[in-house]
Amino acid sequence: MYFDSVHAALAMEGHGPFVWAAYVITLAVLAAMLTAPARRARRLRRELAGNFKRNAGRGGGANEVGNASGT
Amino acid sequence: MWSFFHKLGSPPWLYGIAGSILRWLLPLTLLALIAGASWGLLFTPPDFRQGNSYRIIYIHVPAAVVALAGYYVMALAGAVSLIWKMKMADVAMKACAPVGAALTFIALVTGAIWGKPTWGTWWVWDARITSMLILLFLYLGVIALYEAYDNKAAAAKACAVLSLVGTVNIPIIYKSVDWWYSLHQPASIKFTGGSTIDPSMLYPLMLMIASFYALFTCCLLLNMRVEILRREARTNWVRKLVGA
Amino acid sequence: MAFCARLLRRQLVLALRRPVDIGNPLLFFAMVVALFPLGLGPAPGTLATFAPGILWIVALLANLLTADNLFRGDFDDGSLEQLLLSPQPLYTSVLAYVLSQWLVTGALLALLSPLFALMLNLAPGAIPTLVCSLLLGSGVLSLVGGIGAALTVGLRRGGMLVALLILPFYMPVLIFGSAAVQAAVIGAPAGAHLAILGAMLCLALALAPLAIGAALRISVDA
Amino acid sequence: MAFCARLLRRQLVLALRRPVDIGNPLLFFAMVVALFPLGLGPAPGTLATFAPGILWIVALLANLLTADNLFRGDFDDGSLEQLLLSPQPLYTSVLAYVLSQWLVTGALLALLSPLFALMLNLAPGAIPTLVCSLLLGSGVLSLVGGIGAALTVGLRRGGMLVALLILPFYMPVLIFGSAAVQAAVIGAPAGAHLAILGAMLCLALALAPLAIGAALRISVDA
Amino acid sequence: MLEAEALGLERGGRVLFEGLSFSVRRGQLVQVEGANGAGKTSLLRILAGLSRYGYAGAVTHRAPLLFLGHQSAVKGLLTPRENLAWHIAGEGAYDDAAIEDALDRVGLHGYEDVPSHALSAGQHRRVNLARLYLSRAPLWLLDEPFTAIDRDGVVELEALMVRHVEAGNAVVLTSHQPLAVSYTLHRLNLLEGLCP
Amino acid sequence: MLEAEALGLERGGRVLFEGLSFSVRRGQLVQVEGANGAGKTSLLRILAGLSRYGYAGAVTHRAPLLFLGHQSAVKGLLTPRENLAWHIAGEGAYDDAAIEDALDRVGLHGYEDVPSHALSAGQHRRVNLARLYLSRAPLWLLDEPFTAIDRDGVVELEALMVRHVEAGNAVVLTSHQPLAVSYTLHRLNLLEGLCP
Ligand code: HEM
Ligand SMILES: Nc1ncnc2c1ncn2[C@@H]1O[C@H](COP(=O)(O)OP(=O)(O)OP(=O)(O)O)[C@@H](O)[C@H]1O
Ligand SMILES: Nc1ncnc2c1ncn2[C@@H]1O[C@H](COP(=O)(O)OP(=O)(O)OP(=O)(O)O)[C@@H](O)[C@H]1O
Ligand SMILES: [Mg+2]
Ligand SMILES: [Mg+2]
Repeated sequence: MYFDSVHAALAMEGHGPFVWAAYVITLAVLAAMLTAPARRARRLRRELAGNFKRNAGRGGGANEVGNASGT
Repeated sequence: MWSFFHKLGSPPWLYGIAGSILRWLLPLTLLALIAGASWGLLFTPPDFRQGNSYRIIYIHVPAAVVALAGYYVMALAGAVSLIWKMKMADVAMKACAPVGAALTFIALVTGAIWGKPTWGTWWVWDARITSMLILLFLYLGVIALYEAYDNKAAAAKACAVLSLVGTVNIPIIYKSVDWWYSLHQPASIKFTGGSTIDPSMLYPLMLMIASFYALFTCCLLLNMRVEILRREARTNWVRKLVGA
Repeated sequence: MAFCARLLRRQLVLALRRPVDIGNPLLFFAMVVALFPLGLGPAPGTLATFAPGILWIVALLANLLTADNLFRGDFDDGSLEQLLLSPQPLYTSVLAYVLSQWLVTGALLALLSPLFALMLNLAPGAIPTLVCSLLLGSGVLSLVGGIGAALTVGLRRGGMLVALLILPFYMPVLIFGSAAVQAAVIGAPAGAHLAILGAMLCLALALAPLAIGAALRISVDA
Repeated sequence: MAFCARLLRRQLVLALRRPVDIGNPLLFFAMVVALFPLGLGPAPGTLATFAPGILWIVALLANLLTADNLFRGDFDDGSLEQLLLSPQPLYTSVLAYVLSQWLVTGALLALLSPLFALMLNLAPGAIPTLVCSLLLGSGVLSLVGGIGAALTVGLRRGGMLVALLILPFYMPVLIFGSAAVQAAVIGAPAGAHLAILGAMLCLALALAPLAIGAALRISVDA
Repeated sequence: MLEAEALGLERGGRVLFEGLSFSVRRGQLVQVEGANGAGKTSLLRILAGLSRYGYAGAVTHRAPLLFLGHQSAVKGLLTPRENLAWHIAGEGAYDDAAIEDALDRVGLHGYEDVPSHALSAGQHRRVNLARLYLSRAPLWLLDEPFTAIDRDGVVELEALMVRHVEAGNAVVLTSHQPLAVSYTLHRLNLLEGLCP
Repeated sequence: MLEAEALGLERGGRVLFEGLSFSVRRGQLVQVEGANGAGKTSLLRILAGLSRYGYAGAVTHRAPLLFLGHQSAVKGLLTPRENLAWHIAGEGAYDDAAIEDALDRVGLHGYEDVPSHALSAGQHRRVNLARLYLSRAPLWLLDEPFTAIDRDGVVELEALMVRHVEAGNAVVLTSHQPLAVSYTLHRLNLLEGLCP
């Protein structure tokens, strides 16, 4: 470990705010990037499951598919 | 080889294989990212000229490098989609754009943050920076175009055309911007580091670059899996998968 | 070829029957050029230094203003699908479209630019270079703009999206174009810059019509 | 009044229908702003000098890109004649049209302009004046542009004269607008310029809707 | 409800009609007749008050009117529901349930919230025709309302018009298809005037 | 002249047709049937090769075709003569007298040199229909050709189509009006396929 204390690591001789801000922003963007597909997949699966159920209930007319717009 | 190419065009196969790759690649990537970031943040000595602010390099450079490479991946997928009419290439291309845009954004923001302590200003019209900004525009253009089309099959083809045109132009853009910079202004601002970088800084940087590449792959596969599900919504295998 | 000439004539007739469309970019050009001295204070020295950049930027913006309209009308009234169905080679048809648009915007502006150059105190010796660079460069702009127009013509809201798509591609042209004039102003040879612009034009001439054609086929399906 | 609010909402919904379209104007401004360093050179001093003029030109451009579309769509699909037939007061309806266009171009640009001002190294002290002048001035631009749009919407040809008449009205706005910012940059009071812009806006608010309404009635009959 | 006095119109050097006087009364269903280019649309636009210059004679309105022209006045970016809401806002009304009901009646159930540009040609027109179920204007001026409408749709529309005139209102329409209604149809010939 | 194999299309979550196979042969006059929104226009655009993405199946063309859609492809700023000259230039032909003749036949004599935006709705469509007299394409795909055309015009058009198929060519058209032709009419139902 280069720094002596947590405090020193946070301050980084005055450059702390910049460095940590850069890392935090990056972390936020990466997190959003990684979780976005999962969120979309969950929504899509719910819609599809609902649709299939409804169609099965109607006797397999299979006329409708979720208008999952995919964004 | 041919059969592999054929399999690559098969949505269920691709969906499955992407899943099994992700199962080990994703944890590994996250681990490498954490290791690299803490190594760079806490265990390396400061730069003798820039002090501690240089630690931004461990995210700035990997993000910039992978963002650039990402454009070529996208264009390659676009070419495959147009030439071999492979639907899964459409999917890959569509999945690239948001990831590339996010990485470009990271490179720009971390660069701007880094600029304040080192150059005393958030923004300069430097060649590198300007061309990175243009790259962001290119990515956003692809995303905007895809969203604007209703017929998503056509949207993917349109984006493929756009990204192919982009590949012809990216070298031109870089060349011209480099040239514009050297023409107009003596280089009062220079990137430090480069080849003179000390090994104690180089190793964590290499680790971070590698993990950003892996991260790009992970995000790509994740996005592709969702897109495949969406496109194949009417097929039996998706029905089975969703459990209906 | 005969078809191509006919298409070109039709486009020019259409443009001439609606002179506003031709006049607007020119007026815009004149106004913006007039604005710079007002904004800067009319010190002839400063103006002359920046004249190449100003003239080029304004030419580019004027092009941007008209890019979206290239195929819009023909798409809306169904002429475009008829063109796609006709047995004529799309490559040359597309070229005729772009050529007609270039004639009424880029070429016209290039020919009028000496006038505006004088307004900005550009060194008279640089004027031939200015006209040349604008002629070559606006050709590239029109071709690239055509790609953007073709990609977005099927969408209901073109306008700004076209600008977004094509502006990154406009930037290299701007850089080399203004650099050429800049070089001519300080008396350096501008041949190299013009050669690069010419090379870009050749590349665009070869590839852009292909991209435009592909994009049009996709767009009628949007 | 309720009708007017509904019209305003409809226009805004139309403008913002696709999620990307919200981001488009912002991106567009960023890209056009980026053109200027590329053309004029990246030296911070130069850019700062030109910043007021540049930002004002971008505002004008955004207005020009959208002005022609103000009534075009509604004319082409018959919505405009329905509006004229409805028992609602035309003055307020027209005002709602213009207001909606102003909100998505002029006002948006004005609010975003500080960001771009920083990128162009404009003196931070001049930023409030910049925002004010853009807010006031782009209102005038939208109103005057509306007159032009209304006069030309029904014309299939021969609109040249109209464009010639309307475009010059943009000129004083540009002059006073950029002069206000210029004054603020050198620390002089910009109040007088802003007051003139405000007076122009009041005049335009009072008269332009009348002119637009009359022009629309004539255009439907063209 | 509407009186026309000595209307005359000349377009492009051709006299389309001259000295055309007639009045439309409550309970009348009037079909304007004429070949392509006879001047039916021009007449309807004069009657609606949209054309104000360049014709002879005078039109007096005695009642609010609803005019549906060749153009559908349907915005592609808006959904049918939004389009209708906007249309009736012009008459100062707003009622969500009524809109839903009108869309159902013209067969657009399930399409209420699709952007209108994704509708077929006939569905597009139907959005416009849904206004007939919502409007409170006693006088309807309809320019080729049956364009692009399928057979069932035409039957429904004719029934709707008959109900409207039976309720003491009036309809003036143009159509190249013969109307199949069990109601006295007045024919308006541009050259000969109104014949009962 | 045209073969369609297992065509399938889904729009906005609705299946419009599925597994639709048929072939159009010389001498056939085919009317595509279906209510508003059934998918007739979509099918014709696929047959014409204009829609290329997002449908299942395959279409094989054996002959050049002429497609006239909902949109008239007539430029308001050009005169009918100029419009036609441009249209047939696409087929590589050019013949002034033939254009004049075609315009006469569709009843536009005297309107040859008027800007097209000054034409009535029906005249506008007629400019487009004049192409039928000029085209040398054996296969016609016509999407609601009778829109806005008056009764005499419809009769003429029907006769023209019959002449065309009798000469060994083929016509595929959509129309909500029943055709009054003395020729075997094949009906193409989107759900059931081609029935003779
Ligand atoms: C918004 C501002 C910035 C942007 C968009 C930006 C962009 C880039 C890009 C595109 C690369 C190139 C990666 C490659 O070509 O392999 C890069 C590398 C680099 N940047 Fe930045 N940068 C910015 C600000 C800064 C600042 C302020 C510094 C430090 C003072 C900096 C230091 C570096 C270093 C040291 C490298 C690696 C150099 C090399 O490998 O050649 N950057 N940056
Ligand atoms: N761009 C689109 N996006 C989504 N759905 C669409 C699109 N275009 C058409 N549709 C849908 O496809 C269906 C068929 O449309 P099509 O235009 O083929 O009908 P049609 O049979 O020609 O009807 P009409 O008789 O009204 O002309 C309609 O239900 C419509 O809602
Ligand atoms: N703007 C115009 N300028 C000159 N002439 C016009 C204009 N608009 C229409 N005309 C002419 O007026 C005549 C009547 O047009 P109108 O649209 O009223 O006919 P219509 O009876 O509605 O025909 P259709 O059945 O085809 O709709 C036409 O001959 C047309 O050429
Ligand atoms: Mg008519
Ligand atoms: Mg149809």
